[in-house]
Amino acid sequence: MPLILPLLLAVLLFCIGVYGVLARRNAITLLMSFELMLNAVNLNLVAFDAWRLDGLATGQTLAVFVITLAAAEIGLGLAIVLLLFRGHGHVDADAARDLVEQDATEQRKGAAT
Amino acid sequence: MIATAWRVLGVGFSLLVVLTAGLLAGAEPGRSSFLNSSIDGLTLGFAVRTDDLTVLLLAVVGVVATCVQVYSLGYLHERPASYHALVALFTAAMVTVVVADSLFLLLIGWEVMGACSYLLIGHYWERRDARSGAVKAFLMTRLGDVGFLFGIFVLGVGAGTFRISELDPAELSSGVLTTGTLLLLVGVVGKSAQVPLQTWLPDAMPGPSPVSALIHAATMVAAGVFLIARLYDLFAASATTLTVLAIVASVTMLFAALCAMAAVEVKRVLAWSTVSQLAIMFAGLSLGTSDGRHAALFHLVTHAAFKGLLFLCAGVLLHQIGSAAFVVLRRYTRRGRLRKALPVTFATMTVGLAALAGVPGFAGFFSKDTVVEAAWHHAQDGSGLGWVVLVSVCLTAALTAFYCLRLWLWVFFRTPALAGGIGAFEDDDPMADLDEPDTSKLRDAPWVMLSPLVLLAIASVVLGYADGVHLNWVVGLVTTVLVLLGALPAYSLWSRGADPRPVVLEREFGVDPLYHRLFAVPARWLARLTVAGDRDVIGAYVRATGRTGTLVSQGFRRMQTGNVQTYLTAAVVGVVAIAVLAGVIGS
Amino acid sequence: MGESVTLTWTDWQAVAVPLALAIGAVAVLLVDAFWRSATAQLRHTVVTLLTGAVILFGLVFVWAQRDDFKPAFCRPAVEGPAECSLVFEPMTAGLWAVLLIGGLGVVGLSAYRLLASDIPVGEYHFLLLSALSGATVLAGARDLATVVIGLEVVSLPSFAMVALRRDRRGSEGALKAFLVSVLSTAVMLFGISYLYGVTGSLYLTTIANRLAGLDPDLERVAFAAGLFVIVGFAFKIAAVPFHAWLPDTYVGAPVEVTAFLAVVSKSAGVAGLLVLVTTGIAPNGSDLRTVVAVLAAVTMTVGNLAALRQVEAVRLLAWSSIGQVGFLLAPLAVGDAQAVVGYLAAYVVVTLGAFGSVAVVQRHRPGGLLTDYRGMVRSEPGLAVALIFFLVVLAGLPPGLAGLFTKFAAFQAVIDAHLGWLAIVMAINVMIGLAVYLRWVAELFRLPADDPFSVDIESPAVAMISLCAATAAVLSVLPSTMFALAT
Amino acid sequence: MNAILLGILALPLLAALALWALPAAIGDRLAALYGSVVSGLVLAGSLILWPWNDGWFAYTPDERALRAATDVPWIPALGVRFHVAVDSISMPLIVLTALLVFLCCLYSLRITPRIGRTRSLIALLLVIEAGVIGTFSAMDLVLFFLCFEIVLIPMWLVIDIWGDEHDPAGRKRAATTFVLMTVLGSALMLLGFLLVYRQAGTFDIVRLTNAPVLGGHGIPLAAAILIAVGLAVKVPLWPLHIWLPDAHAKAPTVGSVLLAGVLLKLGTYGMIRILLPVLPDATVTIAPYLAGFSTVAIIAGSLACLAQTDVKRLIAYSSVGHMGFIGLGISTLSPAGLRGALFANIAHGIITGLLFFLAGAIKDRHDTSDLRAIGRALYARLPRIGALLTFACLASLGLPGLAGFWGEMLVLLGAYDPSDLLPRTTYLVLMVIAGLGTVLTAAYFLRLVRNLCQGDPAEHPATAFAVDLSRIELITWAPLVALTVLLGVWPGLLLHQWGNL
Repeated sequence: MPLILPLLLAVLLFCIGVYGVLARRNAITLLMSFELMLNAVNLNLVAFDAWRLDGLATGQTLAVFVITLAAAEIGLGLAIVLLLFRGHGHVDADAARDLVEQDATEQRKGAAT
Repeated sequence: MIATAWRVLGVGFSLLVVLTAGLLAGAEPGRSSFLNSSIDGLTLGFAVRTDDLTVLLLAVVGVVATCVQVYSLGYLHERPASYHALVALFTAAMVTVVVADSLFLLLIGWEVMGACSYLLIGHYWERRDARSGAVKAFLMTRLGDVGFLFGIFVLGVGAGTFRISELDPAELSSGVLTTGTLLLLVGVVGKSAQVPLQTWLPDAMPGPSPVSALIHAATMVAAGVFLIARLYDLFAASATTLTVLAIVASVTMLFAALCAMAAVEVKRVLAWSTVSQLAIMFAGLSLGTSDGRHAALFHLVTHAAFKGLLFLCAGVLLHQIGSAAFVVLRRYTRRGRLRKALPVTFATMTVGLAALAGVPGFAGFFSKDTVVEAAWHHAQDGSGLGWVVLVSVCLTAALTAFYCLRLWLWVFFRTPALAGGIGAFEDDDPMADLDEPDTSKLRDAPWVMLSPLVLLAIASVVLGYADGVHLNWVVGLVTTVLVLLGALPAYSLWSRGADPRPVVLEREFGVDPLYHRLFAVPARWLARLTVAGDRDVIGAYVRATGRTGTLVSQGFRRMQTGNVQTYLTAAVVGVVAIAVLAGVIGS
Repeated sequence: MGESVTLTWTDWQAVAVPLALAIGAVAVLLVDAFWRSATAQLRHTVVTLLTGAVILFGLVFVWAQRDDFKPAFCRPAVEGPAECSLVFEPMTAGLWAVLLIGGLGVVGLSAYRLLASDIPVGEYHFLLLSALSGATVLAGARDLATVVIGLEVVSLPSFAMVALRRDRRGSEGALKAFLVSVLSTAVMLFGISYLYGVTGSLYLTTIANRLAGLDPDLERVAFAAGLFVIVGFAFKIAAVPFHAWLPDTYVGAPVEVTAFLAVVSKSAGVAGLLVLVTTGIAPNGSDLRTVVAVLAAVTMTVGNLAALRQVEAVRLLAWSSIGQVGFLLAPLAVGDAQAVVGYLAAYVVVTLGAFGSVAVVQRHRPGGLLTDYRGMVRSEPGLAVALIFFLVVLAGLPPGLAGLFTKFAAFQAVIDAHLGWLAIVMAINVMIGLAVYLRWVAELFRLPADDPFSVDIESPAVAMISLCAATAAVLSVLPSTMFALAT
Repeated sequence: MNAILLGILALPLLAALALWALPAAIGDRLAALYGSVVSGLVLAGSLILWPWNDGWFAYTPDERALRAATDVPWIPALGVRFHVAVDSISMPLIVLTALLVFLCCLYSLRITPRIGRTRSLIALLLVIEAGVIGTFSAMDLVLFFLCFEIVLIPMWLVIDIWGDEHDPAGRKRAATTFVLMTVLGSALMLLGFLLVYRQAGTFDIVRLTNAPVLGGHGIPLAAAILIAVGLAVKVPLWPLHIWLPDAHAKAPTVGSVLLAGVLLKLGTYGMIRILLPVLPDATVTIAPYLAGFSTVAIIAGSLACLAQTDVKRLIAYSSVGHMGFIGLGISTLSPAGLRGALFANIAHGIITGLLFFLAGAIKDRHDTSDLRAIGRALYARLPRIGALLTFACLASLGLPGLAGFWGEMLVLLGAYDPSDLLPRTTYLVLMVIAGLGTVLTAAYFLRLVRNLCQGDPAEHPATAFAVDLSRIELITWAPLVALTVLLGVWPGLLLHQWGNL
């Protein structure tokens, strides 16, 4: 199989992942999009490994690492999303805006009271 | 208490100057230098010298200063401490100029005089005209002094020394000599109020009269004459400078005499006459001969006596009457009171005016004749310059006689034709609607003021014979005729009660407004422009920087929407942007 | 097929510190979990002491070995020198020292009565030590796999710490940091995959060697891949334009955690980037360095400008820390490790101090506005003087010579690398930065204040802030100590 | 000897720290007394240190002129040494600094800003003193830069806290503009230093002077421009002067005195100490531009003064003009011009110090420095202060016989005969323009005297609290007046110092 095909697929996957991250609001969907991106990376790594006939199988090794890493990230991500849901009652990433700086005048009012 | 101390100090100092002159008279010329420091081979420091010129000027300064100090005891009642101190400082500055052998020491005296004259002219700082006159005096002389300073640079650097006694015209290239002396001449013109820097002197009249006497007789304006006499070798070696000097002097003497003819205030007439008389001295100096120098110095001395006298007399008028304007004086004169109430003043002033006009027998006659004679000799040697000087001095002699007689008659004598009227000055009578002045209390000044008058009056006669009488009868005759020619119209106009004053003369040729429009107004505009430029251009950049910072900062705060997906989008866009940028850098 | 990698005593020595931190982390967790009988104060104190001891051990270890060169997990390379996964060398020692000092400072700021009471102590310290462990690994890493692992081990605990309070603000802050970080990791990994593809290795030295002799067609790919890796780190250290998460997260997290983020997490990112730039993907003269320089210029300018009008203390510090990162990136862009480590050292100490002071005030005035600090120079002179000193060090003006000389070193590095334009941008930013900090200093000096801040400051806080101030003062008088960290 | 120098560097700093350690409750008077004693000691030390007749070390063999040298490594990693020493270029400025700080402390015994907090004010003055003396004695570029910056924050605080109490926003803005512009300038200057380091491999001024960075273009030129711009902000040279009028006008009296009397000299001193000897060729390249800007500063400063309505602003703007003269003198690169610049540094410090003291006194008595609000006829209301003001104005406008003259005269002489490497015609033109500038200077000072001191007293009756010259004012101003006269009649006193220049 020519190298270009898995690479193209990986790029496609990565771009879908990026699109998902930017376009979807649901935090869970976002996490899934990240999964897509990381898997694109894995695909790349394995493809390059195979292409290079790497004696150390570095690519595959790193791919395994990335899978583990993704698991850890998703685990933590889900925990945070749960926390968000508990606090806000929803899991919309773009609706969590408590921390945005209040308008200066409001703050001054707040300071006065 | 303090005032008394300063009075004593002032008089004492002037007497000391006289005493020094007396002690130095006939002594061997000497020089010494002190407080030197060397810069790049040039010695910067102080040096003094004593020689005949020094002694002569010291004597003149001392005597006039003593007269002024004594006179002021009676004349001045406001703020005497600062006044006497400043007059003493003024005298000291002139003494510094006179004894200086270092150009810098001379410059110190030269400019300190300017500062003192500024402060003394502004002695009555409550008065608007005194304030502006003082400022004008300082600024115009300062303008000249800048040229003077540059002249010092040119000569000093050219000759490698700032010692006057070491400046040798033979060692200087003609370019340096001409540039240097011309630049010095700028300072002289400013200080001695010659054309074109003449306007400050008449405007300096609001100062106390004794100060005017001091300025006009011995210090300040005389310093210019002294300077050229001191550096006469240098000036004489530069034909260009002499030509310029002669032209300046000729123009000035006629210009000032014409202005004096139309002035309606005693002190202003006298001020213009000073300008004119100084020009006569400069004319003598411009001949470039030792005769000319001698004549100029002779005239300087006699002029010191009679001009000092005249100003002190004017001071008496001011002191006793409160004004020296013709129109005010006429209020007294038309009753015939003035002459009778102020006999000593009248007499001494008559002497002074006679000397000024060059009436034969008085000092001014002899000294002016010496100048004419020197010019005549020079002209006969085939010098065009001599002719110019000769003609202009002769013309000036006639004009001088005119305005002297005009002053004398209008101030002191009733005009039969007017039958007791005020006459031609009514138009600008500030007290026209007042009652007649009470003339009964009018009397002559106290003797502390009158004694200097008497002394100077004597000097105004005697000094003419001090140099030994060697009268050239032809010249004497010619000038006498000229004096008569000048005097006759004055008499006839007076006797008819008329005083035609051409507008152009009355406005003094419009020089003052012209200067105002040429220099003061643009300076004010430029000043506003600079301030506006600082505020609206340079400052605007600074403010705009600050405001931009604030705006950008606010912008960044706005961009902080709180929406994490905006952040992510921005980041991805950032990646792309950096990739593009890197592509640009890479290619 | 290369020879098998065997562990030697040197390997153990090189990883001793990360290992100790990791073991310590577990120990702390265990102590907290199974020793429920003790009072909260005792437990907290023991945990703090334990954590501190572990970090101190690391510091002593680093100090003892500071001049050594200890490569670990090496194998002979096909070409060139041996390939190692983790190297302890003077630069590593300097970075570790900075990281550990930062960690120790955060532990100090989290002592009993200082740490918010709703934060579980054991987990907090466990996470802290884990992150430190990851940070040290990252600073010593010499292959990309280790870099990735190290980075993740730093990052994931940090997010957990942000959310540890389990409130709305914490979760939101954590979410933002998390999402941006994951995206950055993905981008970085994507870059790494290509880097691996074109060079066939993950070892930084080998990559550097092979990049030099690369097929021109692949050079563009390698460049793009390197760019992606750097961008991944740019997210981590919040370089503009990947910075937007930072202010929100800083404000959302408890102040101690914010201090941790600003000190340890950020230093770790800088350390990783430094390792990457100096030893691997961006050799001298590489266009990637120019990219980093551009990032530096943009970061410091935006950070300082945005900080200019902030009215909240933490947010101001957040933005200013972005500006500081810009200054850090400048010597980093020219590969001057000494200047970077020195800068980092001063930055860590005074940032700790500043956050410590802010924590004290914030505990009593939750509003966190700059106006809360009004008149403090009279009402709380000690704290005010310390805070002023920290701010002045951050601004880089006397008497904060530590900051001045680190900025100086940064300038020197940039000038030596002929990056005149960057130097000019830095000069302008020195001015903007000063404007930022002076606003705060002015508040401290303003008298009279209506309601001056005056409280009984907790003694651990006093100790910590004094320690930071003293350290900063020592660094100011003897700036060479900072630069001796990495020679 | 070097112990004394280190002493006068350390003493004010330590004393300031000690003063802050004292409780805030100690009386204002006590704090001022403390400050007077400390600064008096510094003054005494600096007088002991004064080397006679040794000249500038750049022009003397074997560095004989360098005295009280301390040279120890400080930051080897950066090539920075702690190298301080004095020669006769720096010594008069150090003494001037010590004197002015001493007088300011003495003045504060009785007269302090209305805001109070004298303890902190005194401490800040001492810090400023240490920084300035450090700058004048630093023989290492980095140390110079460092001391240059030490002054900034204290001065910023002095303006920001004790400035004009009627205009809090204005004083804040003035202080910030001052500090930000100076910081930007000094950062640029630092870049120049680093370029020098890159070329020469050392920051040591002595070594750099003996082995200068040659070449008039490329990197040395860039370094010279950066250094010149950095210093020009401080001088301040037109058009970088914009911070100055506000800062001076809003600062409290002692702040203005130090700002004008001492801080501005840091810039010109730096030019003489660093620019000329270290980058000689590049300096020749930029000198005509420097001269041009200086001349513009003379004219622009004077013209701006003509239109000012605030006495403190006017005096501040006059500094722009005077510092322009100094810049012109430096840019002539001739012995006369340089000495003129050095002399004018001192003279301007003394005279403008006096002027700001007077302006402060007038402002305190009228609660405003606006000429229109103060009214005229000061001679009638406050005759002694009016007379002193007139004296100071005359001195400042360069009246021969007073200190202000010699510096400007030598500067013009230098411009008449500049270094052979420079275009003489350009300098002649500049000399003439600068000469006209002296007339403008006279014009605005006379305008000030006319609008402030003179006038009809009936229109401007005395205010009830107007007290003429108080004793403390007399004591603090008398040394300045005396020095003005002394240096005016005996310029050799200072000129001798620079014997071999």
